[in-house]
Amino acid sequence: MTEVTIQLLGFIAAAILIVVGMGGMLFLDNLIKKIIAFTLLSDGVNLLLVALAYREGGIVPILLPGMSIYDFTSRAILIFPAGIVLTNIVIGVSTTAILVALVIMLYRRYGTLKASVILKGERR
Amino acid sequence: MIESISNLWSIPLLVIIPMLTAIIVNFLYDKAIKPIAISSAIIILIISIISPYGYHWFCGHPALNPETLTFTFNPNIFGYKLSLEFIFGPLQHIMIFISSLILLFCVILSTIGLTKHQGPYIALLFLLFMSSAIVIMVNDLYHLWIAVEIGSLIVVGIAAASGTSISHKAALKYGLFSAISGAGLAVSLALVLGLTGFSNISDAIMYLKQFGIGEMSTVLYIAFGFFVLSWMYAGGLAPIHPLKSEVYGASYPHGTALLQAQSKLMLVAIGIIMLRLFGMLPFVKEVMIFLSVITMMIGVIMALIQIDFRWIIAYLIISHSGFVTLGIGLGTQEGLIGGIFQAVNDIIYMTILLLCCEALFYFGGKTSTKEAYDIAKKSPFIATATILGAIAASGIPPFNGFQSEIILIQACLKEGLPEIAVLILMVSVTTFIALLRGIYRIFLKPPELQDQDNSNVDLPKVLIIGIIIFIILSIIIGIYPDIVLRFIIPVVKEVLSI
Amino acid sequence: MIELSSSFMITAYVMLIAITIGAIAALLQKDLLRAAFISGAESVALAFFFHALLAPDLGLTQAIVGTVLLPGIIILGIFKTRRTEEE
Amino acid sequence: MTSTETFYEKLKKWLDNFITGSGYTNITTGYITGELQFLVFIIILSVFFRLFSVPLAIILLIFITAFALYFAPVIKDVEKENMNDLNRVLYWMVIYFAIIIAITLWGG
Repeated sequence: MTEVTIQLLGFIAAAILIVVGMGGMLFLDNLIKKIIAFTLLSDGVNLLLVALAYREGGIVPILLPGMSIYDFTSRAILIFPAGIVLTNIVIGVSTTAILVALVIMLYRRYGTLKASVILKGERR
Repeated sequence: MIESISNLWSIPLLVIIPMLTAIIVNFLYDKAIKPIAISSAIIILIISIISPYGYHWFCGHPALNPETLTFTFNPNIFGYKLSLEFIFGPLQHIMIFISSLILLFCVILSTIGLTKHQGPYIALLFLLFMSSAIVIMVNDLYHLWIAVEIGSLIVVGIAAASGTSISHKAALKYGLFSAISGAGLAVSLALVLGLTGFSNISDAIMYLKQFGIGEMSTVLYIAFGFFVLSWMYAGGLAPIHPLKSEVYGASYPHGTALLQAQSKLMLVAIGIIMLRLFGMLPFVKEVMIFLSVITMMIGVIMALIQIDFRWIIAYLIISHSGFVTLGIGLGTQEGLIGGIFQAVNDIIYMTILLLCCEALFYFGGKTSTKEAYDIAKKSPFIATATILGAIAASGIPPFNGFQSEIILIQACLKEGLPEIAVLILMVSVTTFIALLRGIYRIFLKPPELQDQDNSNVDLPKVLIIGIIIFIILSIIIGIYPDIVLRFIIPVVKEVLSI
Repeated sequence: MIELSSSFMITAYVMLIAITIGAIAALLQKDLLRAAFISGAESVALAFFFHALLAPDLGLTQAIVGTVLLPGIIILGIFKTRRTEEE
Repeated sequence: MTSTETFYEKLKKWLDNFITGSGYTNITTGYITGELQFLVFIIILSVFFRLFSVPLAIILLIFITAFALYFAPVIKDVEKENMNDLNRVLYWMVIYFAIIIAITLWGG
């Protein structure tokens, strides 16, 4: 039995979010629902990266005055995934905006939000 | 190559100039767009030609000490191994040169062809070039992921810019999948980062070589799986090629020229990274070869049964990206040289065909084999150019397609896989058949009704100049392949020596 | 110090449950507007989780983006299209 | 019925399969070429089994040829699988993820 840490809980939550989001993107029919599932999916990936950076007994990577730099580098959590997560949040917002715009344009033409009607295959 | 701490000046310029141009052009009025866009495209072309080779670093992380295999937490900045890095080497030189050449013609053609929403469209073209330049220069997983994500968003934008309902649908499908594959690439980035602790690819490979994989090979396989997913998606490999072929067919032909250049660059860059990171795992190369063989054949068979010239070319692009991935998947020296050389050649001859397809838009905009006919009488030049492009695409000497395909066939025979060599020949021949069907219907078939208007159509001069330049490039590379191969061979040797 | 980490642990447990319920509930709603709001609430739980994982800067960003911006964009889309899901 | 007549009937049925539907008119040549290409492709792919064992490869080759000829025209199914329908692509994606999960569970 492994010890339950915050990191493990983070991985579990990330797995749940990724599975639920992926399942929603693959199996739901409504386009807006697909987009909501996409936000859940990107949340899950963010959480996976943040949980990866965590270390037990670590500190927030902010160099406060009076802190020894050796102490800081040996205890601070990884700063690199934070950069990735910030980028991912921003890219997620822009992807959502583009997808919603396309859905609105297609709704005006077809009058429905069902992916099985709008995105049906057709012979050219 | 001498490693120095000073950064190269040209790498940030290659990224920032397209970005700035995109921002400026987006807000400008009609008159000012053309000079600014064209001049900055010319500046990018000049930079890509004259730039020296070197590195650009962004930030540092603790270095791995090879003797003690421990991390050294040294606060001194020079003790850090700089991790996020871009490389401008011979491979980047040739690839960025060709894609910036295509960018220049694309920008000029879109200022002529588009009447409204010119600014945002040209901004998207510049951003697409930027993403492809980043993805070929990158040597760390973070920027690779950013470039793939931004690239797929821009592809969505360019596909939607065409304005028909087919293009909107294609863009929406591609956007939905960009979400899945981008998340997958981020997960695989996280797994590699968690396994090795390095985001720099060279460092991660050094770590894997030194420590071995041991128990963790499952994690590496999952990372490989997600990597392959984003590779398939970005390059349009089977079985999810319908997304990419639809995007190629639905956007404007000159936009497709840049799109296919970008996706070939993505295939080469991600493929080489996959080969370096996961090449020592068993079954990795086999998976890559299998995917590329399926892509080659399915693409060319689907191209045979299309009725629209644009869609024929779209599926042929899919099929020919199978050649590129086949060369990379073989993993030998000849295979890698053939694959990368094929990517360069592919970009060139597909651009000829796509520019000819763009010319059809000036003759009434009909590219379907059912509707368009007898264009050869109106413009013999375009007909000749299309036939030359078809010959180049099907690998007939003295054009460039021949040179790379013969290298690929030799590589397959050396590996003991003569069946794949046969398949390459089959795909080349079928490419010619598929193109010839379209060419005969559109250019040579006599009109059914006699009430055709024989009014002259003025093609833009730039289009003709572009077609001539790319045909000349094709012939020159076909006769003297060494002018491209001398860029590629040192890179391949360096990749295989690590 | 020990109390702080154990309080983070309790936060993480609660937020794990909240995230799970929120994610599933958002996808099961027939009313799209309500689904967007629930996904915003799930983002708040995620922001707290980021805080417990020692990334407060990301928690702040996620709280702003996930509760205001993303549901805002989706709600805009819902107002331009339709509110309920077809059967 | 002599064997020549049955062969003739088979051929006629095969051609009829092309002529009905969208395969008629100006893309019939494309369909027939694609059909033959695909058959050759399947046969060449099955040759790869020789890497494991040569006699089994010969048996497999014969079986695959017989099956491909029996189910002809295959090109219709290939076209259906390559439809730009979203659910088709999603189906392949689900299969892909199933493979990844299988590797995870198997290796772990």
